[in-house]
Amino acid sequence: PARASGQLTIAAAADLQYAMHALIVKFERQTGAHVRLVLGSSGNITTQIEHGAPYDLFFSADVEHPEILKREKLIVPGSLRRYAVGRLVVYVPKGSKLDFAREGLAALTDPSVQKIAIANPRFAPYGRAAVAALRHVGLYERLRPLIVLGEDVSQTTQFVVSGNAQAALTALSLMFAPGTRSRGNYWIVPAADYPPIEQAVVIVGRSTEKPLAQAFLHFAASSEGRSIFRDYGFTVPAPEKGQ
Amino acid sequence: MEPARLAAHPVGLTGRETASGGTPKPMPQPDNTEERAALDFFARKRYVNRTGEAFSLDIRFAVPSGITILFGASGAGKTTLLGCIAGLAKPEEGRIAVDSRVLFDSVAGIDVDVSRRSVGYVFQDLALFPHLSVERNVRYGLRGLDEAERERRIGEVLESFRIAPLRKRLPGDLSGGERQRVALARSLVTRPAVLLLDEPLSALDPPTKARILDDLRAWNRARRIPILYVTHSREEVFALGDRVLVLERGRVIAQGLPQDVLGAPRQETVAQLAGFENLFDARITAVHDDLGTMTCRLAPGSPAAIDIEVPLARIERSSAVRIGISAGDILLATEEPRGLSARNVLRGTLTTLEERDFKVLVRVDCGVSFAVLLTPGACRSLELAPGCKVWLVLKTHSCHLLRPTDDAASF
Amino acid sequence: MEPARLAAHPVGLTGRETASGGTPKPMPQPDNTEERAALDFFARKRYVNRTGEAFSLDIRFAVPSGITILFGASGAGKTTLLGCIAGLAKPEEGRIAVDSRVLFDSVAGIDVDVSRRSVGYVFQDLALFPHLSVERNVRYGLRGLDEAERERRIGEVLESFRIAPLRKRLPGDLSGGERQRVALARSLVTRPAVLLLDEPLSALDPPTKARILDDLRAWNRARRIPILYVTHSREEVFALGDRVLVLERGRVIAQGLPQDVLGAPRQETVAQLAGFENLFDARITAVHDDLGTMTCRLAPGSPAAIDIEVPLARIERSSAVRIGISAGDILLATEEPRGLSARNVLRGTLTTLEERDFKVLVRVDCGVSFAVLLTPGACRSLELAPGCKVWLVLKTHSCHLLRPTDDAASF
Amino acid sequence: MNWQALALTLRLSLITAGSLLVIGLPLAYWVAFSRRRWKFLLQTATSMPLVMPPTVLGFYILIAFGSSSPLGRLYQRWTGHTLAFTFTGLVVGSILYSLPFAVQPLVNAFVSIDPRLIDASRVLGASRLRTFFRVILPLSASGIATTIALTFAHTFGEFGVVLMVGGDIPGVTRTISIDVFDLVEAGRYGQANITSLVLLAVSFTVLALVYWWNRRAWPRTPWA
Amino acid sequence: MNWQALALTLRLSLITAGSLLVIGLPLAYWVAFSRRRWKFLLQTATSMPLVMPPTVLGFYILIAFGSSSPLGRLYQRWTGHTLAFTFTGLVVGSILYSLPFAVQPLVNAFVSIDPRLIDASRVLGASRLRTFFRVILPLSASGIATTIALTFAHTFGEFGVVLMVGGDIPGVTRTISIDVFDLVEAGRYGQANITSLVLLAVSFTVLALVYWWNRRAWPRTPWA
Ligand SMILES: Nc1ncnc2c1ncn2[C@@H]1O[C@H](COP(=O)(O)OP(=O)(O)OP(=O)(O)O)[C@@H](O)[C@H]1O
Ligand SMILES: Nc1ncnc2c1ncn2[C@@H]1O[C@H](COP(=O)(O)OP(=O)(O)OP(=O)(O)O)[C@@H](O)[C@H]1O
Ligand SMILES: [Mg+2]
Ligand SMILES: [Mg+2]
Repeated sequence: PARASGQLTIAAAADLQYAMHALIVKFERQTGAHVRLVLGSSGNITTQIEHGAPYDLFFSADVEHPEILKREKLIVPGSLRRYAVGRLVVYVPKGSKLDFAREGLAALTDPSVQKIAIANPRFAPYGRAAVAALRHVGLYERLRPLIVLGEDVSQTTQFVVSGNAQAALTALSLMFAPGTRSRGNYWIVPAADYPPIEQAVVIVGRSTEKPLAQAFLHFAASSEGRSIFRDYGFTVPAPEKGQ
Repeated sequence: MEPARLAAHPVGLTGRETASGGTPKPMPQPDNTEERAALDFFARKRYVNRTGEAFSLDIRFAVPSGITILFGASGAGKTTLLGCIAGLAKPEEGRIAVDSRVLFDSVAGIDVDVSRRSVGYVFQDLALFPHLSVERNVRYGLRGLDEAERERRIGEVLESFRIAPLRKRLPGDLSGGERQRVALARSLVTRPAVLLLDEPLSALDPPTKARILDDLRAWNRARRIPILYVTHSREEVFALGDRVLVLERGRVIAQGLPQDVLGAPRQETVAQLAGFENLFDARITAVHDDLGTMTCRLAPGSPAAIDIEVPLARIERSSAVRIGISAGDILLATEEPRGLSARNVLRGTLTTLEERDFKVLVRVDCGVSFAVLLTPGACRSLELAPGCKVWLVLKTHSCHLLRPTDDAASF
Repeated sequence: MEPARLAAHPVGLTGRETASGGTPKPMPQPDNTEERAALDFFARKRYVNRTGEAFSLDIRFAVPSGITILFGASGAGKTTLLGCIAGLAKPEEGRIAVDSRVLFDSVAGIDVDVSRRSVGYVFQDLALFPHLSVERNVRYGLRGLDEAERERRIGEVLESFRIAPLRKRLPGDLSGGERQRVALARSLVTRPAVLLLDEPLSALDPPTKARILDDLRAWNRARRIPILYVTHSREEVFALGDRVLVLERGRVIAQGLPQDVLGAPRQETVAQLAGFENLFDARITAVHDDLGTMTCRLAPGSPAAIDIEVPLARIERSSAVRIGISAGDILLATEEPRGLSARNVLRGTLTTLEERDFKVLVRVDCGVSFAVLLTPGACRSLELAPGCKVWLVLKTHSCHLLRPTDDAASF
Repeated sequence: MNWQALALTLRLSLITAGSLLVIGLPLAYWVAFSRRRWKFLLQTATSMPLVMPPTVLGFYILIAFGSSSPLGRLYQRWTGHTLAFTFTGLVVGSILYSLPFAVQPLVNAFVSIDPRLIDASRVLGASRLRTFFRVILPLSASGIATTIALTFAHTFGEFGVVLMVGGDIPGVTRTISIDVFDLVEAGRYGQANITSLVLLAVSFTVLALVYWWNRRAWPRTPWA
Repeated sequence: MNWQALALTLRLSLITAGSLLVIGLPLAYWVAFSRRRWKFLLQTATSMPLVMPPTVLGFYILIAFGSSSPLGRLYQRWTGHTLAFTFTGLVVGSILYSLPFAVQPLVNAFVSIDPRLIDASRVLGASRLRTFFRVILPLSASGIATTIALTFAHTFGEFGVVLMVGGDIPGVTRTISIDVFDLVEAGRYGQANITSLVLLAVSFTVLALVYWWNRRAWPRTPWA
């Protein structure tokens, strides 16, 4: 399929959008290439790639989905790489009396909390992390009746934004959204409370822009790229050897 | 208006009085409502078409209870008039009262809801409910009665209109005439305060029609409500009507007893509607006040012009008029008649002879052509044939002076 | 079947021949189609209702071109018959051919598509296209003609049916009679090979009807196609019909010339349809082969029974029969008539007198009650009043022997 | 196979379809018979829920339910909890979401009724209400069937709004469509296929019944 | 405001609505006028796309387009690329998705036509086709308006199927509804509100025009 050369299509998990925007702006300025960003859930993007989506790069919100693609030999061999680790936060509406600084997650047991939103742990990595964190502090069974599920972290956040849930366990990377920040406060859940939310990237096997994709990956792994990830709510692991 | 003259001795038309099978089944007889109902009508209503033409109704009349025939050319406004009474068409201006109950008054701001007008209406297009059986169509308007009474009434009316065997059918499975009877039954069973019938018998065969006319007459006798009855059939006018109202282009142009209005029409359109076979342009040439007659020249200007005597009327000498003569009022003789009271004896030649419905229509050329209606028997005994020399005898009073209407073609 | 006797000299009914305003506008005259078209019909068709009742049509007839009147009580199957010809109703069995073109043949498996049958059909319920103007309704069936010709034909037919001023209107804005005229124009303009008219004039006033009948007669003369015309009006039968087909309950019970079928009906139902005012139960008491008559006792068994002479027929002595006599065929005299050829002179007392449509209906009790139709003039000159002693004169041939039908009430 | 979700969805769809019939009938009646010149604007307005992406619609509904909206606060003060994440909330959301299908087919059915029949009913003394129930409604059978079928099906397959408003709580707001979605998202295609098939089968049965019932309405063709 | 996406969506909606009219008319005709006893089953089948959650439907469409399906392979061999992630694919997906709205209102419109009018047309020599275009179609104006309005609106607000089948490629498959969705997801509520309003305004205008046009169809009430 003929595509304008120098055009890169990146599919990324929704929680990455601020980080990706910043990265792309910088990358385009440096290389003069044109980059299109497609956002979606990791599961959706995986399905689409399985069915021939014209994506060059896939920044997933987890490692499982890139692994699936790798097993199906749909990626450029050896291109799978963990690029960042997500961070879980508790997001509460402005004016919430909950004091997480003092009580930690136990503050969620306050009677004013009627609903707690988390992402669906069946497929959303932040959902699994949220469950793990609650389990870690021994509150999962107790809080379970209060839990409502969002399809992804964004929806989870929206439950609080709209004033229907009193707390949401969501991604730190979303806290940079203007609408989110202005409507609530967040508290970062200690990284030790849940297994790391590792996020991986792959170059799609049928990409026609593999060199450009490589270039973008390089840029993302550069210190400039890593600092952007950090700025937008991720922890970035030490660079892997050989990539 | 006088009370019905004809309805004073209303006898069945045909079939029923004969020895044939079933006994006549009377209409349901309600508890006698003795008060005198009347219809007082005044309305102005305009339609303006997409195409810019306008039709305007401007009608005022008052009739006592009994059957009033609405007669008029196609498009004269009969259905619109009924619509105003039923409340389906809203006059711009007017006052409509039935039996002193005001249904509509544009000045007083009264506009009684359609459903509370107690109107029985048989639509020209019937409007039977397609999803309800015959019986349920008829039952539709009956409310607030106990079940037994309702069943009784429905049974009666279904019998009366000979549709009892069809009671379970849907209207879609009925013939045109059957549908018409259902529509009639549906509107009568509610015992309305005023009855509007828009050509209710047009699709019926003569015997059925005769039986239903009998029933309607009986109903009318028993109920004494105002009934407006639209028909184009002269036969129905005379069989049913206590009075006639003739409409033309949204105006009442004549009203009165059927024989007065249709028997001696004073407008040409009425004459046409009434079936005057002979209509002539004419000019008054002399006025004989002493004799109570005028001399009138038919086909003035033509060399074949002939003079006849007509009844005296308030009209100027040499005015242009029209003369209408019913073909049935002309006598025909094969020998010159003598010593007759009739003043008009015209000589002519028989041109054509045409049999029609137990009658013979003969045309005689006396300068102008006359149509004359004879019985087949008379025809045979006089041995009439085209070419015969004959005499026509016209009584003065059979010659009707007609006011010419603006436009002879009434539609 | 013989060629039309009446249509041999078809002259306009009323109004048109008079000196009134506009000149008669003839129907569009097509290039003369001289071949002799004919309709050959045989069909069996059954309806079974939800309610289990069945109606079955079982009809076979053949007619030459010209107007054939379908006459029959409401629900007799007239519309169904037309539906079979048009291809809208599908017979279970049958063969239908127009002018030797087979439209339907259940044996040969022929069933020509509705749209290719070249049928002109005016539906009982008209079925005008509500979204098309009058003009476009009329234009609908016209295809494959050049524009000018099409415009000409449309103009002609609109003029002919006096609907030209309405050409831009939608059917919803028309009165009932106006709609009927549009439907007629729409079906005639296509110049069909067979014309089916289901009560096409029922909603028209007499003058309009007369004009359109004239046009139809002219059309018929010019085209010579088979035309089936459903009507309940005796007047239309005689004015139009070359022949009549009387249906009852899905069967043809009589056919022939109008005057033969309706003037001398041999079945009671036909007599009722034809409007025989006098119908009597009777018994043959004597057969006079030499005189060509039979003696017949009316109201046998009753003390007031009277004998009359009727024409000889193949019938047993003492059979029960029914006798039909038209009220117009009876002569009335106030003095005992002498030296008459008529064999039946009955003495009676005048009981009632009823004016009807320029006629007077008189009832005379001669043991049984007779209805007699007189002219108002005769009535006056004879100074008739209830109670008068009068004589009735019945010509033998005016007494029609009727085969009693199974059930006198025909619906 | 999540039978609980299936039962829940059936319940939700039936309640929604029923409620929408009740809401849609008067709305459609007004649109069909009002003489207002601007009535087509109302008609347009009732179609608007279709135009929004379901999740976005859900988001706005959520805001309307939430404590920042007067309506939401009122409800919360009254019942002590938010409408969101409850079955009732789901019903409200679904009703809004499927409103267009409730109004439009009914409007069409109403306007295609011969107005003479309505006249006839009124002349026979029937009030507008009686006319509505005895004439208009029975003659609108196919419109009603369509409304029921479309609203039922739309709610049955509903997902965006339900997800947003319901919060995916098992037994309360987890519908079968969310279940399928979850399965697909989780990559459990086998189970997703089975659930999809059941979902299709059940709704096919319901719709087939509705259309079959409608098929038996009074016939329009006089010719056999 | 993403004008490119808006233009794309308008184009998609119009093409989809148009195509669905073309597809829906014969289908509806068959359902309305066929004498088959099982025709209600086809009618039911056309409603099935409604029953699936859009993303799941999109998922199955994606599979059908993909190289694992014979259909998808055929298309790929023919054109050299897959239907998915192209505008054409989007159109196909949207057509499937909105099919129920195309068929049902038309069926209703068709069955409510007085069959005598069809008889009349046929007797006047019109073929079935001519009858369809000259009588049935004009008399189904309100059904057609509804079909256009509903399919247009449904596609306009379409999201699940589009996202799945189209892959959200700017200028090719990114529709305005995905844009709003993305904005809401991204928590840019202000921009989301604006886009939602534009989306509503545009589709309101289009639908209002459709209903207004329909309002001017020939009138049914003979009484002024
Ligand atoms: N909605 C309408 N808009 C415009 N003109 C109309 C409308 N309805 C009726 N008319 C016109 O008003 C006139 C009177 O119509 P109406 O139906 O009252 O006639 P009618 O006397 O009942 O005729 P018919 O005997 O043919 O039924 C006709 O010329 C008709 O064309
Ligand atoms: N679809 C149907 N199902 C059952 N019976 C029917 C159906 N259509 C007509 N009939 C019956 O068939 C008979 C003949 O109907 P048809 O319409 O041919 O009568 P018609 O002679 O035209 O009567 P009319 O003069 O009243 O129009 C009637 O008894 C009618 O009830
Ligand atoms: Mg009328
Ligand atoms: Mg009939």
